[in-house]
Amino acid sequence: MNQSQSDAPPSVKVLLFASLRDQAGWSERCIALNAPAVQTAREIWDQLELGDLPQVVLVAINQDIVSADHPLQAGDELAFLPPFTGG
Amino acid sequence: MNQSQSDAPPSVKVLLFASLRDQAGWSERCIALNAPAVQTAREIWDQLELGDLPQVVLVAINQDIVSADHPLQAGDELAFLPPFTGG
Amino acid sequence: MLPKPDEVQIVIHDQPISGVLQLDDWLRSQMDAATAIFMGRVRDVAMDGRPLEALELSHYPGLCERLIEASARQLLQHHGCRCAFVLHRVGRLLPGELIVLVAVSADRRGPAQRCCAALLEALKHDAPFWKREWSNGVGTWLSENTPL
Amino acid sequence: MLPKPDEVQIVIHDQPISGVLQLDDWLRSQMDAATAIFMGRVRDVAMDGRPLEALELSHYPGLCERLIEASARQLLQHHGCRCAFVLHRVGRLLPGELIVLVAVSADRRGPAQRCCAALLEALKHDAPFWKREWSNGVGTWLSENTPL
Repeated sequence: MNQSQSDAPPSVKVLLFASLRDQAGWSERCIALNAPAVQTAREIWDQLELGDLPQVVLVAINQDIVSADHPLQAGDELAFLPPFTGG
Repeated sequence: MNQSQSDAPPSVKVLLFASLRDQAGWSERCIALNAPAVQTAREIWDQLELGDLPQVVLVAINQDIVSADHPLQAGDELAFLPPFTGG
Repeated sequence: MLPKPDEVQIVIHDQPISGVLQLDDWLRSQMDAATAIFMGRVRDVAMDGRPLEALELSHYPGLCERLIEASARQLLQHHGCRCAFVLHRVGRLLPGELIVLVAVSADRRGPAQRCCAALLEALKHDAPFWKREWSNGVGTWLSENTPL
Repeated sequence: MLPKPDEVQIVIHDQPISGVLQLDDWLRSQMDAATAIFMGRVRDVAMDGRPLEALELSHYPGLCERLIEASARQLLQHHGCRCAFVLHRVGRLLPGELIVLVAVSADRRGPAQRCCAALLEALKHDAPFWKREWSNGVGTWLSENTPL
């Protein structure tokens, strides 16, 4: 998924869900990476200007639950997930 | 259900179920009471010549589970029930 | 608060039945948030491991329904549940056929699940049903239930 | 022994559904002796006690199914069960509508009941679903599940 060879600027797709979506006013956004520096999920969150990343919010990269300090690659799908309330 | 005022000889209806039915070769029988003496369920069982009343066999009189030493009245329905294996 | 009379429904059925339509009807008769259900079907092996041809189920009509109803009411009250549905087969059953369906509804999932499990045990231990296994044309009355 | 791939079936559905026909199909797809089922429906009151107009359910497609499948396989193996079926609604649900159906089959009733209860908890706590309650035209995201 590393697109650094392509013409498009390196970026990640950010997904918000449920209350985070309402808070931000959007559900999906393309966020540019500051290549060549490696950025973490938490650093991307901080760019969103939604306050501190709540401890209860889970992070998924490419549909795997990971730590908020997981590094991102261009083309990744990064999702921020409020506490689950299904079932 | 006391029929002592009627012309029929005083009796009880005895029901057997499951393995007891196979052992005896019958499922329902009318058994005369030796009136005026009061007889218990156990005493009726002993008349059936099926051996000692097994401890695991339950006794029901008129569709109530009772002790084997419960006295009978003419017209009662007396049932002997092997251990339950439903569900 | 004691359950009202129509909150326990008991059906003893002598023909093959999937149970699903009856379950659907019962579910539509109430609106509780949580429903726990158990369905038991005939195995294809006997207790001793031989292939099972059929399972014969008999019961004591009248007393059977009364004892199930008493157990269900007591358990609904004990667990704080609302409605119970019991469907039990009698007669000659083939492997794969439904033997028993127990459903319990409540406002919360925990009580519904615990009451459903307890009512199933009551059906196995406190209701006058008897099973006979048929293998190679020979019938054997079971002396006890399968373990939990 | 790990369950084979077709032993876990997951359906995320966005329209009203009683779940009973889907349950029937799934039951016919296997012949296990014991099946424990749980069905959850929308309450008519919100968490704060007000009348509930609707319950909105959203999920993270893809990750949601993958996490449910992983939980189901792990729990089937842990409890010694055979097959699992999960049906979960998303979208706008009215009071009384089915939210979730969980079914687990096994050779014995105890494992089926325990695994079904555990899989329901996994759905509530480990799968990316979110509920929003609507009362008087105002939507409120739930911050936690109903207690057991």
